[in-house]
Amino acid sequence: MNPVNYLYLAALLFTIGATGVLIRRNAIVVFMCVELMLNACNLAFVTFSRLHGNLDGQVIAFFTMVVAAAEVVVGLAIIVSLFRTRHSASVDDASLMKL
Amino acid sequence: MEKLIALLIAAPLLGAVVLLVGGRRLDRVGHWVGTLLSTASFVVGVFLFADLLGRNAEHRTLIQHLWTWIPVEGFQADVTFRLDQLSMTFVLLITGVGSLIHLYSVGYMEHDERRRRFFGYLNLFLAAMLLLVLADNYLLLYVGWEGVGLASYLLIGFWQHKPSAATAAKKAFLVNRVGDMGLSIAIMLMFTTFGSFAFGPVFGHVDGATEGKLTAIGLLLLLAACGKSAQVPLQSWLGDAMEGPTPVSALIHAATMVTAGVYLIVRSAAVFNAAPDAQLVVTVVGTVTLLFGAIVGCAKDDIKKALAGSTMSQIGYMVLAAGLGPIGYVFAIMHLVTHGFFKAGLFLGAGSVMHGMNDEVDMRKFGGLRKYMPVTFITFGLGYLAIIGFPGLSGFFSKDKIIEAAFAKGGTEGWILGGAALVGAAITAFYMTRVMLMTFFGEKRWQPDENGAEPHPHESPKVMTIPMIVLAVGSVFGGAFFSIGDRFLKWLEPVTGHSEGHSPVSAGEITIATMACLVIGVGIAWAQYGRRPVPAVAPRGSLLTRAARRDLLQDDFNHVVLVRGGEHLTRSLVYVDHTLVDGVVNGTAAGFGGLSGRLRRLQNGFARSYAVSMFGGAALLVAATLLMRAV
Amino acid sequence: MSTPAVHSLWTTAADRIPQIGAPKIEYGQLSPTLIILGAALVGVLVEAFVPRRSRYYAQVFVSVVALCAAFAAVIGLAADGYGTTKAHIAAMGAVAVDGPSLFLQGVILLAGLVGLFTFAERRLDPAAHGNQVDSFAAQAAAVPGSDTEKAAVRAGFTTTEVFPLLLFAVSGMLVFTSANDLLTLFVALEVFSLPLYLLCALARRKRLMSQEAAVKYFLLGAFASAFTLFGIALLYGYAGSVSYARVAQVVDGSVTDVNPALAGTMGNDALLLIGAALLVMGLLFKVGAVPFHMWTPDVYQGAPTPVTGFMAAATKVAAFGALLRLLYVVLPGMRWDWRPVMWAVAIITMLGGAIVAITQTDIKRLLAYSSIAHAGFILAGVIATSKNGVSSVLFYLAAYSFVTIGAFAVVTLVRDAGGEATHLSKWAGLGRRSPLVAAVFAVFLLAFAGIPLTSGFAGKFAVFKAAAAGGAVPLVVIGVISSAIAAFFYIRVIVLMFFSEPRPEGPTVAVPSPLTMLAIGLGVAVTVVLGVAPQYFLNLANQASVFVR
Amino acid sequence: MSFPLLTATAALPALGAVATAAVPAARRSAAKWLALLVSLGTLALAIVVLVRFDPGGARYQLTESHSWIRDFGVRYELGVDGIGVALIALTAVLIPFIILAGWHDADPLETGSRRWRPTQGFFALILAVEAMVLISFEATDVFVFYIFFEAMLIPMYFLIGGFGDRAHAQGEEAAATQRSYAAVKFLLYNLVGGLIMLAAVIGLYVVAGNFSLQQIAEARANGSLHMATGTERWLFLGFFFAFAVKAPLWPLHTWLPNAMQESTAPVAVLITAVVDKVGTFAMLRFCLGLFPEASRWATPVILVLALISIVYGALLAVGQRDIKRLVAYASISHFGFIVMGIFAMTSQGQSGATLYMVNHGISTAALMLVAGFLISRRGSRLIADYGGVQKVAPVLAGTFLIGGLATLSLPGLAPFVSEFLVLVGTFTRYPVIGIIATFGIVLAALYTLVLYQRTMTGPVRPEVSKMPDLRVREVLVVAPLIVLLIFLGVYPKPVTNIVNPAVKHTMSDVQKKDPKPEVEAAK
Repeated sequence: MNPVNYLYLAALLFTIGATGVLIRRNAIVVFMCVELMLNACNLAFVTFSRLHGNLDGQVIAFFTMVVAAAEVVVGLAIIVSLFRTRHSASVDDASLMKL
Repeated sequence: MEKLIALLIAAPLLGAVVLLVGGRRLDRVGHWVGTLLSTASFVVGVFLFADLLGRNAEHRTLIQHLWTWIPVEGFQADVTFRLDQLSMTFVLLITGVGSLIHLYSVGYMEHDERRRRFFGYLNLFLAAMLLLVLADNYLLLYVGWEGVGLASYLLIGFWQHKPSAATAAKKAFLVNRVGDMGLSIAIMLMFTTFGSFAFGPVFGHVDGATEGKLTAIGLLLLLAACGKSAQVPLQSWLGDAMEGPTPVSALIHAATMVTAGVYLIVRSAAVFNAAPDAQLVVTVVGTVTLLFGAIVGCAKDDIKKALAGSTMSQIGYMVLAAGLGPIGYVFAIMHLVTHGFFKAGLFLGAGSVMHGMNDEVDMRKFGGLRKYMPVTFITFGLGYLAIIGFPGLSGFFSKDKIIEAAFAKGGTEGWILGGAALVGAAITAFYMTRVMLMTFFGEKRWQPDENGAEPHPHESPKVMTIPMIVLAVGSVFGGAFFSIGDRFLKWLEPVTGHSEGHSPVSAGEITIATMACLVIGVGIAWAQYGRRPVPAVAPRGSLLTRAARRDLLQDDFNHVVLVRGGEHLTRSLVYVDHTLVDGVVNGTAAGFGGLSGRLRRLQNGFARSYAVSMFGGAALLVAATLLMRAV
Repeated sequence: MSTPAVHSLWTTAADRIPQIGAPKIEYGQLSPTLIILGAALVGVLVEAFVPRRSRYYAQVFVSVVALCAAFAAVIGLAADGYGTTKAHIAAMGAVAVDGPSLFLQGVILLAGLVGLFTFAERRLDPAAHGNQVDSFAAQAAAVPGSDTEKAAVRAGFTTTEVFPLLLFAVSGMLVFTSANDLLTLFVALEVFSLPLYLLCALARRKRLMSQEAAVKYFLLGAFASAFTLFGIALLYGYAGSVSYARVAQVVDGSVTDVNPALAGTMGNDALLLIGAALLVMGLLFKVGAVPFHMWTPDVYQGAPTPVTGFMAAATKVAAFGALLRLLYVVLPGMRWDWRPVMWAVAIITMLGGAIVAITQTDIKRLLAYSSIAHAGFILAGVIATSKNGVSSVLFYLAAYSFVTIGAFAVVTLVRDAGGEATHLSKWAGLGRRSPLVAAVFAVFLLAFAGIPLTSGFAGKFAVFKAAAAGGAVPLVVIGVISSAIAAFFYIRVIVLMFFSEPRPEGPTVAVPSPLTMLAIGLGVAVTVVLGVAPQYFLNLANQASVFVR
Repeated sequence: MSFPLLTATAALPALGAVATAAVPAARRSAAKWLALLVSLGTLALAIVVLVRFDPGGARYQLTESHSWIRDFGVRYELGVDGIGVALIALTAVLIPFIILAGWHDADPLETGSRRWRPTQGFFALILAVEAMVLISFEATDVFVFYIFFEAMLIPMYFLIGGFGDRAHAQGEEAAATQRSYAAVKFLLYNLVGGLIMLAAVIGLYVVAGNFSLQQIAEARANGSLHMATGTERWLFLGFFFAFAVKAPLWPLHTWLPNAMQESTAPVAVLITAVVDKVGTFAMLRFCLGLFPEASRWATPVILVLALISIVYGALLAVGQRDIKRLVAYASISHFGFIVMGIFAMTSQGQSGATLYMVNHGISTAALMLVAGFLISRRGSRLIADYGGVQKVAPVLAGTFLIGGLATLSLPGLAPFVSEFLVLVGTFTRYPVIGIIATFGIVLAALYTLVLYQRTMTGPVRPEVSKMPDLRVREVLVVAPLIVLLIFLGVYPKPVTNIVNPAVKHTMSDVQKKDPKPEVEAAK
């Protein structure tokens, strides 16, 4: 099957992720959506690497995973501390600062 | 010899500086210092006069160049004095009469604690006036011109605590400023036309200039003259100027400053001769004013205002004469000099009367004063005879000549002008007789004022009467002295030039006519104020009378049109400046503020809406980039 | 995928192994980055093994030494001519060592050093229970207002982890400015972003706001980096490589040997355009350009002020460094596509930042918006696409970063019961209470406003000059207008400080330790020197304005 | 290389400012004396400049030139022509009087921290302004000029906003807000002007590649630099706008009344007599010097604006109820004359304009400072609150009158010479405009005399009955100014001699010749 379809899939996933970030309230979910976007990127990378016939894309995919993992560490730490303070993980509750 | 000219001005100027800067420590001697220095100037004048007489007519012009005043590329103004017969005449008049009035003031201002300052101002005036008549170019003349304006401002408003005085002073200065505007524009016009504004070059190149330009210059000079000499339409300030101390009225607003306009016109003879239209306007202005002043003079009960009206009218005669051109110039000046004598004398007399009557000026509260203050009565009387042109006295000669010249203008103009002059003579006779009668004849009409102080009319001290006597002598013999053998004519001719007009009517006839007018005027006055007693309160009087009392509504006109209009204009402009000009700027600022307030709301604190803006931004970015490639 | 495919993949991979040579790394030329990274790791060890009371000193020592050493290394490299003649690409094409990177690394390191001083400040807050405290939470894990927190405070805990975090961030930035392939770029981006996210959350006072700032920054940052990554993916797809050189070649079409199998993707401009746009967007986010700026005010306000200062200065420098390299090295071939777009961005950024700032009431937010406006000004220089443009941007960044850190350092001094008194109304009459501090702050504000004889003016002039020379006259005019608007609110603050009566309950000005004084003093010195005699630094920027390709 | 005289003249007050600011809070009077001495020292240096300057010599003299910011094409280039010298002298002369007049204006009432040193600040700021003004009169490099032209705003801003009249009608709080409004207005107006000029300056760099007046002039002469007409006009407008704000020219004038009204009299003098002159000076040197074609192109419009300023300013002055506002609007009218003289493009006009800058400086100083003394006595700026002062304080009244007469340019006082020159210069080329402008002299008489009448004459108001006359310090301030007014009124030659050659140069810059009188032409 034509690998380009994987690209479309990647684009689709990316869009889903982005949409999720825009519409979901729960910080965790929002964060998951970001991860989804990253994975979409990975998919794209792998596909392109396949198309180009070089390994760069695949290597990058691994890097991306590592970075994502790091993000998780930091992100969860922040979100958890916020949750413990406010007893809510809603992104919208955290809006002290505005205007 | 010409080195002395500067001294003429320097002496009184020094006096002014010393007296004004000197401070209180000079209070005791101040007035004598002032008088001394003005007399010194007079002496120098006489000295120079003698020198001039010693020369033959062609070489009677002395030039003294002091320094280059304003040297700018293509523009040269020097401080140079020119002493010729014309300015000599004025120098003697100014310093002579001036010194007398200084002397008079020593007595008159005795009880004023600011007497030193008064003399300072008087000296300042003398200096400025001398500068005016001695200047060799119009710009320097302009300095003197405004200088006398300043002095007059200071002296009219000398009693500043009186709001009326302060207002009158301001008014005088402003009205004069309008005239000065004319003078300065005239100077500019000369500069663009002749590339200079010194007498020599300008008069020398008159033939090179178009008549249009010359007419313009002439009219502008006339405007200046109107301001300074209180000619219609700029005459309104003179009446109010009487708020000043009487010596001031005598010196500045009768004898000297107000005649500066006549000097200007005669001095600019060359220009006017080449601009007949301008001359015609001059004569018209003169005629109108001589009637205007005379009429106003008839209605005033304030002795000084009446005399002011008469001054206006007499200067009208001079301007008329000056407007007639070579046939009139000499007589304009001659009348100017004689008028200097008798009008100054009259004012001093009036001052003396007021001095005796606790500064009362309303003639209806006088009456029968001749037995209380004989000297004043006699000197005043002689002045009176002189001004109405009683045969043999100075007014008779000078005014007669002017009327002749007016007729000599020829044609209908001649008849009109001459006729008007005659009528003027009649009215003059009337109002002067009125003044005379109301003041010195009839029974006494003064009552104790509100705090019961009955005025005790008394003769003034010597220091005041002597000047009056001297002036009276002058006003008696001056005219005769000048006219017999045409002394004055011969003296002045080289400067002003002279031509005998051919009058349609002979001199004799005119004299008779004048006499007739004189008799009529005096007669009517006698009928009104001599035979029956004068009412202590003015009767309502005819429409004309009432109008005349209000200076023929001239002030009302000014008030409505200029003052009110001006106030509205400025007020609305202040509003405009605040709302419009400022508003635009503040509005812009406010606009940005509002915009900021609105944009600020986008920052609503919700992370997700930030994400939306990012997402949208990204979309736009992508779209734009693609678009760029597309187009 | 079917199993045989997998198997074959393995085998193919297997017999290629011996052919993989050891990578060649020019350690010397990477030394600045390596020093910082090493020091950061040492910092971690310090946290692990050094007893609590001496940690602070150990950490400060390590960090200062590391930053100074790294700066020395940068100077050394520059002196060796790596900035000019010897400039080349190190680490197998991953990192460029050239003028811009060295210049910006120098700036970042200095900014880091000065920032470190403000981090290490312990005299501002009144000592809690006899132990000096800095502006970071006693124990980040403890819930605000909880007993654990009180206990932590009583025990005199301090979050000394901030120092290694700072170093990690710095190291990331160093790489970010010199990254020469897209992968390195992305990794570096994350390496300096993640520590900053954490630092934002560590305020001692106003912890709720601090945490909120962290969350916002983190989520939006992650969101942005996702876009970046996708952009990178697309570019990779377009060019078949992530190395700048290669991509650049493909972009300007100098590579023609297209593998027919890839005809579909290679040279497909849609990929290029979209990819580039997304990548640039990621950088614009870091720069804080409208419309990707909205995190800036909130984060700047919520984060601990020292962090804000460091962030505002260093992040901008790093991000602009990367942006410059991207636009000048990778994408010059499509200049005509991105220039108009960047025009638009620059314009709305300048105006937007200036206008919204007018009505701000919190000093930190105000500075945030001003930083947005400044981003716009710098973009104007970026757009010039000329050697002058680069040098002017470098100069501007150098000038700007010191002013910013100094300004925020002053903000830390003005305190009342609730910690820093950031609401403008509390600054009323500061000039009467403590003229010196007010005067210093005024100097910074004037520099922001671009008044002559301050570094701000020199920078602005350089940037606008380059832009005008590059034909962007309208941009200059708009820039001038928006700086007039901006002037308005800087002036407002000055008016407030000097011309309004001091409030009785107004804030007090804490007397800081020499550290903060040093930070502020440096800021003032640089502001004045770069304002009065900028020529030397302009020369520096000029020499450093050539990218290696 | 020789002693950098021009730098020294500016550096002395600059250092003096620093020193004054450094004087400890307790030693207030020390600061005052230090400032006074420094300003006198500057005056001495200015006199040296005046002596060393040779009117017949090169166009720019005492030149200094050092590389400064090569990348911006900026050289630190100083040099003075006659116009510059005249204005340097004016500045150096006025500052000591300003300091002396403001001797007590900055004595602190309110209790700030012990480190709050308003007095030191006040005098330091004045000296700082002097330094910057002097440099901008000396700069022959556009950029150098621009830098100080802009930087000048900051100390001025603090002077306006930081120090105001005592005993304000609506109380200190209201006064403070009005002051800061005035200060902000001043700053924003001028900053906007300056920033627009900045755009033009950058444009000039793009076109010419450097900022040196001489180099640009040479480049134009030898044709190596050609400005497209459109470009030149845009740049001209950019420059002119800034100068018109500073001057101030209608309709950009509204900041001046506020600024002068709210600031203390000495500061008001500093604004209108010294700082604003930089604007008109710059028109003469930079607008005409750099963009002759555009200047000629813009002349009609500018003349009309100037004319409006003259009449409008005078009329508004008549309508004012606040003494200082009145003087401010009078100044606007006078600046109209100056601008008119500059753009009439005749020798008389431009010499007159330069002379006018000097004379207006002195006359306004005299009038405004006396007004300040008056206000400080009664604690009110409203004309209506006065009356009959002449009786209780004759010297004050007398000096006030002389100041007023100078303002209405009475012949014999300095302003007359310049005003007449400007009028003549304008009249020779634009008669109608010249005539309308002449109406200004009547209006001037009106507002001056009305002011004098309402405040000084009439019955003595009880509030002023105890008013003391001028003190020695105050006489020391006013007397020399009056002497100067009279001297320059009767003998302006020293100034014109210096100015004329410079004007020749500007005339040749704009390639204009004076129109010939028609009678000469006829011959």
